[in-house]
Amino acid sequence: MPVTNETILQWLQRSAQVLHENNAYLTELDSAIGDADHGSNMDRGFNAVITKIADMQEADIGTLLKTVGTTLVSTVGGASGPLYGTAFLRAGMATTGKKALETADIVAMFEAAVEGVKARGKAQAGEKTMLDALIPAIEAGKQAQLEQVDIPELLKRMAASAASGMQSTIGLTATKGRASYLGERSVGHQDPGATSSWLIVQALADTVAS
Amino acid sequence: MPVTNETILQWLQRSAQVLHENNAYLTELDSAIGDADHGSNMDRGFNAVITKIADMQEADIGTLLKTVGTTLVSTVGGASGPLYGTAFLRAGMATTGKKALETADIVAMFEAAVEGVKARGKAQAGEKTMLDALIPAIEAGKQAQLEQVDIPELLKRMAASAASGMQSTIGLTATKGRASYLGERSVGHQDPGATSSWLIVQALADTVAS
Amino acid sequence: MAVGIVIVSHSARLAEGVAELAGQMSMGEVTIAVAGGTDDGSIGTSIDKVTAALQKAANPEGTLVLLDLGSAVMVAEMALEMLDPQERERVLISTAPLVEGAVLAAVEASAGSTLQEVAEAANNGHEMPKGKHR
Amino acid sequence: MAVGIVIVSHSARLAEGVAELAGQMSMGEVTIAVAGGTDDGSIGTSIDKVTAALQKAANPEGTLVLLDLGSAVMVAEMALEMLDPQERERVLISTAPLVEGAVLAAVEASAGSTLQEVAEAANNGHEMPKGKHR
Ligand SMILES: Nc1ncnc2c1ncn2[C@@H]1O[C@H](COP(=O)(O)OP(=O)(O)O)[C@@H](O)[C@H]1O
Ligand SMILES: Nc1ncnc2c1ncn2[C@@H]1O[C@H](COP(=O)(O)OP(=O)(O)O)[C@@H](O)[C@H]1O
Ligand SMILES: [Mg+2]
Ligand SMILES: [Mg+2]
Ligand SMILES: [Mg+2]
Ligand SMILES: [Mg+2]
Repeated sequence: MPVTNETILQWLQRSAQVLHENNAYLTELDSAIGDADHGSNMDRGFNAVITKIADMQEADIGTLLKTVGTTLVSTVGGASGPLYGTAFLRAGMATTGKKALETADIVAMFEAAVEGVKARGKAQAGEKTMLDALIPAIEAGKQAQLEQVDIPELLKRMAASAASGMQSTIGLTATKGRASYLGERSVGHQDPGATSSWLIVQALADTVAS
Repeated sequence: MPVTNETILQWLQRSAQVLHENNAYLTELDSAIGDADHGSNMDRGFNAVITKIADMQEADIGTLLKTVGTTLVSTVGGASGPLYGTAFLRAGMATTGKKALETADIVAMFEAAVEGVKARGKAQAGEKTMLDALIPAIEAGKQAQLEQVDIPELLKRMAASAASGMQSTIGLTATKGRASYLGERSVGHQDPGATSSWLIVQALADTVAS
Repeated sequence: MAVGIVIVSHSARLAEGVAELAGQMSMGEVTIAVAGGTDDGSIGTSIDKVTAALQKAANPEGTLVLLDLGSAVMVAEMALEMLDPQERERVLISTAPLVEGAVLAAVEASAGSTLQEVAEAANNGHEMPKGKHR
Repeated sequence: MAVGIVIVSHSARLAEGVAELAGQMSMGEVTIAVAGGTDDGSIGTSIDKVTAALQKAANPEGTLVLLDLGSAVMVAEMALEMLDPQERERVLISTAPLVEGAVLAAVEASAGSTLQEVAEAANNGHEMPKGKHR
């Protein structure tokens, strides 16, 4: 069973809801190593997204995701705006014209998104950013693709890897973004962006599972 | 005929008037190599001074000059505030308790003032500042003292040296204050602070002459 | 025409304050456009404000963009990517300190210097003397 | 208590903007007092505002003063000279870039560091990455 444009819409709505519910949590994480706004940034951004996509039931997945990207860039207001904006724009480019995604499309979509984040943030794995959730997720996705598991299982594995990647950020020293201003003192705190990334990947797994 | 506290009061009033009349001129000079506020800075400062000293007919010269200093520091708002403020404070310290100044007192008063400007601004001759008017003035004053000329003549020579020192700033490159941001481009413009310094010294010469 | 200057800051007041300070030194001869805060007025950056500021400051001599914090680089780069290529070539993002760089850039731009010269002047903001007297 | 921070700027808006940006990173744990503009609200500096800000930020750990332009050093030094000697010893005037230095100083101060450490952190503002990526 492929992921349809309808599934993607549901995913985006679920993401908005989950990010709204976790607004205070994400902000708390950001208050330890940043400026205490990641929750409100993401909530504001995805709130704008669901308004924007409310009438897009007929749109293909590429159009949908590109709309998400431009909306996030315009509304998030933090470093995560250009980062998630670029991620969704690249995901949209990788799925242009499609109304349904097979396993390979999903992996390609995530890979494009992660490459976009890397390029935008000039960052790589281990710098205590959202990439530390996203890179393990895409690696798990590729491995699952090799193992030819079904899409719900693939997404479940991606979400699990995002979660453990997110947890691994606790031990890392930030070398990008505001948290890098803390230097060694950033160790011991979970990265807010890695956490929102996990929430978003988890939301897709949950949407497809249900 | 010594310079009395009454003469000093008249000097300060004349300075205020002259600086008021030259507000636009000083600002024009500052617009070429600064931020176009030296005229309004000095006008505002000396306006506050004359209000402050209005009832000080009985005060000794030291008290009078220290009052001028603190008033200028509080009201000028530009680099010239701490500079002229320090100059008048030091002049006041050099004349503490005096109600009349002889030649030596006048020279000592100006010397203290100029040393104050040097210390406050960490500047010396040739940096295209008010010191390029003040240092020649005090040197002329010392020379006149050696030649034992009378006070009006001494002050006349000081004012003339301040004027030529002021003119010499046209050829100088600024290495202190805002004008230094222009580097070599500051050459060809007369320093506003050197100009106000000349006006103030000239005002004393004119007060004593008349 | 003089090189234009764009001030990108997470705070609207900060951006306006920098423009006011730098503008004092350039006597209105330099367009200093600001992009401060988010669209809804909170602390953060706005790509729409950056784009509008780039438009306002755009001119044949080029534009120098100064930023408060590293995270503003990404939004500035996205705004640049949206320009057409000829326009984009005329814009430089400065690594200079915001306030000091903006003042020196404004002075340099008002003298009719090139974009490259204005960018170098901004970088001298690192050496602006503040009490360590030469 | 955390080291206090004083922002001295020729522009009131600039000073407040810097305090708002730096305050975001220190979560109210650090007193960031501002002295911006002249007493009558025009562009310039005010010794009375600097003195009041020094009082507001004063605390046993010390205070770091950050300035926008070199000409603010003189007014800051005069304000310091008016403090009594023990208080004066607890105040340092920073040569760091204003915005970048204030943000890093606020982060460092909120970690409970010493005045010397906060001053060093502010100086790292010169190396704050802005697009020149490490
Ligand atoms: N250069 C970068 N590359 C990848 N991710 C980054 C980068 N800079 C910041 N981030 C991510 O952005 C998150 C912070 O987002 P947010 O709080 O919304 O922005 P800001 O730091 O501007 O307030 C961090 O937790 C981190 O995951
Ligand atoms: N370090 C210094 N030492 C001596 N004089 C200085 C110094 N810095 C500036 N000045 C003088 O101050 C004048 C500028 O005064 P003003 O315009 O009132 O202040 P600002 O530059 O702050 O606007 C200059 O023309 C110069 O003569
Ligand atoms: Mg944040
Ligand atoms: Mg933020
Ligand atoms: Mg001036
Ligand atoms: Mg001024």
